[in-house]
Amino acid sequence: MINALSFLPFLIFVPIIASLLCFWFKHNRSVILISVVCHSLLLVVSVCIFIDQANITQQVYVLASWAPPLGIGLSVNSATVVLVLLTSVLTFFYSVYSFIYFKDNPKQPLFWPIWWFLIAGIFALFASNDAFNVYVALEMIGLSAVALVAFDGSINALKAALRYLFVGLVGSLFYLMGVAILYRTYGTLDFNQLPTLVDANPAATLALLFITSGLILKTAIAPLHFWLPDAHGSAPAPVSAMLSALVVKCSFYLIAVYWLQVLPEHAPKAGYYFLGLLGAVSILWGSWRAFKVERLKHLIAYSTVAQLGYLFLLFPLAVQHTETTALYGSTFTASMYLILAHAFAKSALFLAAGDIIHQYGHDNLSKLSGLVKTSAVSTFTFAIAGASLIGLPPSGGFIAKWLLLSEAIETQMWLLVCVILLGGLMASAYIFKVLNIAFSTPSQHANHQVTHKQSAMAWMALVLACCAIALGFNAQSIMAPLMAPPVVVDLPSVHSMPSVHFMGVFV
Amino acid sequence: MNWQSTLPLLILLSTSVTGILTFFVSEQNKKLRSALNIGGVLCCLILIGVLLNGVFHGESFKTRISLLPNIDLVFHADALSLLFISLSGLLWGLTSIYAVGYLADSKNQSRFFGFFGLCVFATMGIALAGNLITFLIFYELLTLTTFPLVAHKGNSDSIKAAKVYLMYTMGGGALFLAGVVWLKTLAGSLDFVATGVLADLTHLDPTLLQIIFVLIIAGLGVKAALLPLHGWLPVAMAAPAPVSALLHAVAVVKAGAFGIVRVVYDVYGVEFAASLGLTLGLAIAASITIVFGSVRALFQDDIKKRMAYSTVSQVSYIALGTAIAGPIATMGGIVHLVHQGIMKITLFFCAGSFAETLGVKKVSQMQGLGKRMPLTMTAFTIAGLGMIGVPPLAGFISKWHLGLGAVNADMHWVLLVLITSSLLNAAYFLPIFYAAWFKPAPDNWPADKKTTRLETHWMLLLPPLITATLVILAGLFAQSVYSPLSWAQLVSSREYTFIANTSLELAQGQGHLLWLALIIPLVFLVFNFTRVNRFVFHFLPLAALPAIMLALFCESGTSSSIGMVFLGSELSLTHTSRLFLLLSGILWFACALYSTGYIKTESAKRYCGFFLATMVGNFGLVMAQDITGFVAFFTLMSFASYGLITHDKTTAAFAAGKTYFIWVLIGEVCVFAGLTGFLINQSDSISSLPTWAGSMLIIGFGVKCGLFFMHTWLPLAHPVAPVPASALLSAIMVKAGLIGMLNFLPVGQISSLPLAYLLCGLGLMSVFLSAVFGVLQQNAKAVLAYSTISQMGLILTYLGTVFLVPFLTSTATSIPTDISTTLSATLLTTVSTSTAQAHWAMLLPAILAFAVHHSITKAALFLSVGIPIIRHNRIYYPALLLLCLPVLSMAGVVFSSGMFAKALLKTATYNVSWLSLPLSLSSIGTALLMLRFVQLKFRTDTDANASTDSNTAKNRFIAWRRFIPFALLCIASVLSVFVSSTYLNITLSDITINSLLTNIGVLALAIGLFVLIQKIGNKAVLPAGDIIVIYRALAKSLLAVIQQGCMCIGHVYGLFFTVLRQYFGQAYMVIHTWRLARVNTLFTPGLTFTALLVVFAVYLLINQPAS
Amino acid sequence: MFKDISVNNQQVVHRDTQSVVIRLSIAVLMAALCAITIYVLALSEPAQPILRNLALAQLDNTGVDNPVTAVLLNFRSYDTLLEIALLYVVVLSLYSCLFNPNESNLPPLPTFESHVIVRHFLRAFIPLIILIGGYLLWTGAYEPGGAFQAGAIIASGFIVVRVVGEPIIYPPWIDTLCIALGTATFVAVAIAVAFFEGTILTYPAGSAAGLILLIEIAATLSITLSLYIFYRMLGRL
Amino acid sequence: MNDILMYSATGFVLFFLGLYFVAFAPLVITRILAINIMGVGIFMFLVAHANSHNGVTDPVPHALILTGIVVAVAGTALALVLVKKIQVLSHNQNVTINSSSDTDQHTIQHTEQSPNQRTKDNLHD
Repeated sequence: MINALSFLPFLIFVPIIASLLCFWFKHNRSVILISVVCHSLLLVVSVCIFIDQANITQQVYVLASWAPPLGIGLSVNSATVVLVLLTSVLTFFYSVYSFIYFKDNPKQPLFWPIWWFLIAGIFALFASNDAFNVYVALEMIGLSAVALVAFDGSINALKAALRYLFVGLVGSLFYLMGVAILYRTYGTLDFNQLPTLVDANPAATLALLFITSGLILKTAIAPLHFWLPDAHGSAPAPVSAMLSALVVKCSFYLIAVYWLQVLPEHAPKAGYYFLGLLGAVSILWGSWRAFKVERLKHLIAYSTVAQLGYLFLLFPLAVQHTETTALYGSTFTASMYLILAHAFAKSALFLAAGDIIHQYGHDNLSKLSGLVKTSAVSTFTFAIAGASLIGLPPSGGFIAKWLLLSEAIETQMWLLVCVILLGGLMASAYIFKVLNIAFSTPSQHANHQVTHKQSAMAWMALVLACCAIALGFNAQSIMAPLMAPPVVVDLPSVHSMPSVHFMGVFV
Repeated sequence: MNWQSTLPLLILLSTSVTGILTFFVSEQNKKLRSALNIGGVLCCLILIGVLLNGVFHGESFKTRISLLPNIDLVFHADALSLLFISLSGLLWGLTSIYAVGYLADSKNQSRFFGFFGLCVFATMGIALAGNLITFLIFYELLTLTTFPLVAHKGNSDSIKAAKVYLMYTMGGGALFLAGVVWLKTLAGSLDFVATGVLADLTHLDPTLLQIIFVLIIAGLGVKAALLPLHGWLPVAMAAPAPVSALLHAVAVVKAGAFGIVRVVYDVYGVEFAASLGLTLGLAIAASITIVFGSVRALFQDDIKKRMAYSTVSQVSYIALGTAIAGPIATMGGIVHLVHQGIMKITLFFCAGSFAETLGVKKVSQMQGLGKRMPLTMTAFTIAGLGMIGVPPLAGFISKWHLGLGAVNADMHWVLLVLITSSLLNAAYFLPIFYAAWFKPAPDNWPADKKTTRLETHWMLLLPPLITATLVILAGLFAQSVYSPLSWAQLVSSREYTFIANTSLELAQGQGHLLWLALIIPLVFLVFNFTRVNRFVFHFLPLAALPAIMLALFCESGTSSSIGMVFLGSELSLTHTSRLFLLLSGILWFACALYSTGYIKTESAKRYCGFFLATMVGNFGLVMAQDITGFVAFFTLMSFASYGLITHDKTTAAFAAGKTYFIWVLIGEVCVFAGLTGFLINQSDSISSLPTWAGSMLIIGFGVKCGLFFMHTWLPLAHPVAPVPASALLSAIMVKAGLIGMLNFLPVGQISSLPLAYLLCGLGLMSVFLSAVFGVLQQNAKAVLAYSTISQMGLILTYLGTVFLVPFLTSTATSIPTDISTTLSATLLTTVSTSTAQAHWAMLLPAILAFAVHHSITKAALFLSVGIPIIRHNRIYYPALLLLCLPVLSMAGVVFSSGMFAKALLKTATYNVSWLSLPLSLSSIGTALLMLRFVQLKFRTDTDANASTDSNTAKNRFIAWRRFIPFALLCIASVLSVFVSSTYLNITLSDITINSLLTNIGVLALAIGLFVLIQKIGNKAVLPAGDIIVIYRALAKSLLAVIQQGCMCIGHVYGLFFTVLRQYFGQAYMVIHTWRLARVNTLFTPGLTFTALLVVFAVYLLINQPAS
Repeated sequence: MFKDISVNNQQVVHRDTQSVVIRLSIAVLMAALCAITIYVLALSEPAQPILRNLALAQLDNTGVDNPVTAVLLNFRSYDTLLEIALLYVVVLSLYSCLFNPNESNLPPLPTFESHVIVRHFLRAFIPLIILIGGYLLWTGAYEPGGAFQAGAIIASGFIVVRVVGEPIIYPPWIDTLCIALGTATFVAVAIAVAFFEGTILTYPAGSAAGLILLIEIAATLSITLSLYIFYRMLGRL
Repeated sequence: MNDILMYSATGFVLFFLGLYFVAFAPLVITRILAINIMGVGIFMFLVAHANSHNGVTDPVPHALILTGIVVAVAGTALALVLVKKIQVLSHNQNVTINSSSDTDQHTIQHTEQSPNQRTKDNLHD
């Protein structure tokens, strides 16, 4: 079995190369060619990593062959393997969608380089094993996301982008301050070494506080979520889908890494419960705002805030459950599954919304009545994806909610049980509010001229929604590796590996 | 995956594939879409058929698909799931046919049928679910698929309905999910096991299980429309008719009930649930819902809203059945699952087609619907009657078993709930039938624009008819192997690990001939509705011939019992029933002949219909030996004779008909209650009939016999009915009450003072008072009616004496007793006290003789009314002579059968000293009545003579048809006692001189009194029916009181909600706006009816049988 | 906090709605947090300089004498690569934000005649600046310096010319080429090296210095151009 | 030893000062400057630590700071571009507004190429 570890840097360098090529060869056909090649490469790599994950998760790919504390290592754990696969699959869908979405947009040549760079940033973040490197990756994602949000040039989009930029920068600076404190107190930045060196030192808790507050700002949890609806709302459809489904998850993944893997001893127990509380508040507040808001994309954005709240319930459950917090076990599987289900469902919703806006020219809910007649496919997508969000049985969302619920019940946390159920109910409230509007006959003939053609975009969104439902069935295969704790084997530093020639593998 | 495991999947696949494919069918081509749907339905039904006989032959079907580490999707076909799956499969087929017809021209049908198929897919999934988790998944799927159906029309109120529906079902779903997950974490795998999974998991603490049970039942309760969670059902009526038909009859509501059944039996195990005290709570909740649903239905004017509320109450029967932890009650509950489905779907079909064809949406607009859409209305009526629980239909079977089960489980209050809800059902269904059938149709209905012969599109007509016949079949052939009842038996027996076997006895010998007496009139009845009805009218008398032949040639004791019909009905010719059969055969023959001459041809068809139906009821009544058979024929006869009474369609006829109908219903319910009480006690093997059951029987049959306080309908009905009908009414149908008492009262077995006093008291009062009232009447037939009341009073007084026997001195004169009062084994255990037996042995023949005498003479008298005896008419003299015969015989003049019958009665009750005086007084009274009758007869004939042209040829021909039966009966009236005495082998005591003298003295006294009354009394005019006036006043006041009550309840409601609204404000509280229930002008008899029976219910409660 | 960004009288302003009380309370809160952090840090003593010793020990086989450059371009070269790529992307996003479909028909920028002394002074001054930039680039290997500093200085030279009003005209393809040049060379070197050494970014023994210099030059070029474009684009709106 | 502490303390003070002004500065431009100040605060803290080992400076923090500076530059550039663009767009709008009768400063119409979204209220939420 070839050692997939050597494929790891592919994840990062292939998108950067693609970005450069797209910048240099501007016109359409070449961009399509580059994108297709790169996407297929990424898919192959991530599948190999997923298959071979048993021994990959033990090793670190040392860049520039300097041992980790000094150099930077790339490594993948059981969670990131799934996330990497998810990212490559989803980005493939988004790129295909973007081809159609930006077909007649003059700014298209400028879109692709930034888009590819954003993908590179995401992979860099998932693969990196070094605290400061994570900061750079965060910045990469942040800045390119801002550029994409501001892509369609309207004043609202620009203001939303500016606000998003401020939030991003402040969040990253907080994170940098945390890293600086860590470096000062422990002298190393490597994720594998930090947990071993760390002793009971208040500075570590302080660092954790800074890092967490920075990342919470970037994950848009309840009190600090004000920027997300505007940013995701006014971005073009594929970008908002990417933001909701992946970008926001990256900062959540980081919080999970710091709280569960890197600095578990120093995280005060109250901290876990506080995160849980934040999660619960954001579920309720997000759903309530989603129900109240008028524009379709804002509604979907607020539902992202709500679903992120579900993810944060992982922390109290993890602490309560096994006492030994780690990036595996049934609680973590539940939240990983929720990430998967939410990613597919949310992207389907945003792509469907994109299609609706493409046809109607606006996404103002009050004027969208009778949607089902003009764009039946996107309403159907909306229904299926909504079902997965609410957690109705056949969907992936149901499995995730089921796992979360059984965890909550096992750990006797009745408050969480109520929050989960209430969240599901409120989700159904705003999803069915939209469906009601879709089904109602248009009172007065809305003055917009509606192009009735069922564009390919709607079918793309439908495929994604079906994936969200399909997740409900073969949960077994995805969850098995997550459940089992990784077999801890001493870390052979690659340096000492005999001649693992990167290119040798191909020759 | 071998065959066993793929079949359930195939079934699920067939429905889902049909659904999904229909989505892609383009809107225009209707053919492809309906073909696809029908194809889907057929292949699904075939698969279910294969599954059915697979299970029947003992194969077990189970498929297991792993979903999560230790959670897997399980489908398995046990008896309960088969019951539900066949129900939903069949009704899906019918509803899709109906839907194709209903939505013919509405838009986006592909979407409708797509979701329709998916909804049934979810229901099938629920039915086949093997464990609680699969059930949960399909339960939620059902919500998702039914939402677009409810919101199909897209207008504002269907969107609101969808919203409300969602709010409830989503809330319920969340609770259910919480409960299931919690149970899963506690109890591990939740596969359905026959006697419950949790029973043997001892380590779980009960309080947790109770909380989980409450959660799960709340979740299921939303769909099963238990009380607090039922709000969505009436609102969801905004959906199109096929949706509300399938949803509220089969899919959604049944899923909830089915869920409750599954959870109580297969998850908790019924004994374990009972031990936790859960079933009692569920029973109380279900009962409250039942009563509440019916009360709310009472006040709804919109048809579909009324149906919705009735669904709310009916579904809780199933929950009630499961909650009463007893095998029979379970059987009742489960069989009601099926029965309620077919009945409710018929109601919705009909409601839908009414709305579709005539735009009739409100109950108040349903006048004359019967005429405009007869077939749909009949289906509606059958289903409605079934809902009420009228004996032969499906509803009765399940209510009967529920009642029986409740009594076995000592939950007597459930019996009360059942009765009140059945009455409430009657209260809100009967006004509809009454308005539809008997009120004139408004003229503003669209003319029958369709050229086809049928009243609506055939697709709207066929499904309700099929389901209506299903209702009848499920009721009639309840015991047959393939009926839902036997299947429910299989299920409940599995639950209680005992097998109640009901074998199928086959009739032996030529017992089948007995059925001939019933079948021939039925055949005539069928022909009546075809084009040959003119012949039917002319050959009407032939219908009565088989009965006469049977009575003459079959020897007594032949009996034929068919297990399938009713609950094992049994017809047999006992000694008494043979006599009565002969008597009624002769009378029906005579009256039929008479009516061919009397009834005008254009109204003949309707007359023959009712005439034949009553005849069947009468003959069946005479011969039936088992309770359900007797009650069924008794009901048939009473309802059919209503048609006879109101034949002339005059306002007086309808008024009389209305009173008759109320009294019939009162009698019906009393008989029903009495018989249940009788049966219950009998099952407790204490032969002593509880007094309340006995009095119920007496009152019930008393209504038919015209006992004093219940007699008010008789003097009203007879004058109004056509002559042959009134002759039959007073001659034979009045005797039905007597037959009932003879069959069911334990005459000769026990002696109970209260019963004796009740019977004799009422009898005596009716003897004297009716004589007084009769004399003051203006109408000849009314006088005859009063004389019938007095004679029947006499007979019943003598019957009453049998209960006094132990208190009398007894002389052991042995008279051969071959009276076989043995009822079928289940009914009566004979505990003979020698004295009572002997006394009864003498009294019975006397009573029978007197009954025969009375019916023949009374018939003759009534027929005479139809024959104008006028001077210059050719038949004047012979008619006059013949008329004297019955008059004299009735008055008991010497050598007439009347005198002999009275003599027999006197000898039989020689030891009852105080009886001789009333006997003689009664003969005076009868004589008075006869004189009054003759006087009135001649007065009417003379002034009628001036107007009628009696001497045309046609008239003469008709006169002949009338004259012959009249003549026959007059002669028979004299000879009847002699003939019957040989049959009853009683020796006629010789006529002593002094009896002759007393006779003549009585006559003279009567004539003197009559002259005296003429002088002083001719001014005092008494309206027919005398104390009915009092009853009417009583009813009016009661109505006023109830209306006031409703008003104040309404105010309280309004007040409560306005306060709530101010306090919470509109934004936060989505208040379900309870429209103040508009009390429409209720059907007055309906109200008296309910009032009366509330009193009866209270009496029932106070006087609990000591068991 | 960031709620409403609006523009009045030409100034993009954040119309703050929070009352003074809230602002003061938050300020006090921040001060408290700052005090706590300082106090905590005062308590805990800094860690042993593990990385420093490691870095200094390995310095001689990094091919560069200046430890910072060694760290930047050898030990943590991956960070620097991402960082340069970041700069490249920001320029791109600058293009996308300022994208104006009807670019071609914009009026040409006003060019004004600068004062004669300024013109002559510049003619001598610009080559000097470029020289200093080149020197800085070269000494990066030994003393503090390097691509970023050199790029900044050269760019400032160009900007001064621009400020003075002299239009710098160069063919547009240079723009597209140079912006991406820095990242492209770094990535190319990283991949090429992997062929020989097996893992990415491991410079073969002897050639570390040369490669680092190559990367430095490319980086300087792209940084210079990026900074110049920043200024030019902003000016030209 | 305490001078290193002094430098770290000033670093933190700068950080929080920057944070306050990012939150509450009236002009957006000052906000961008405030972010840079926060960056400087962190770098001050790092530098202070780098020289805390008696004479031999630790190169790693320096490298980190260099990278940090470049990232800060990138961020600031992007922010400035956005602010400038907003200013230009709203200026064009005001011009269009002045031409049309409604001159109220606050009701900012949106420019022609953006779809007919709702006006002011979707700015606040």
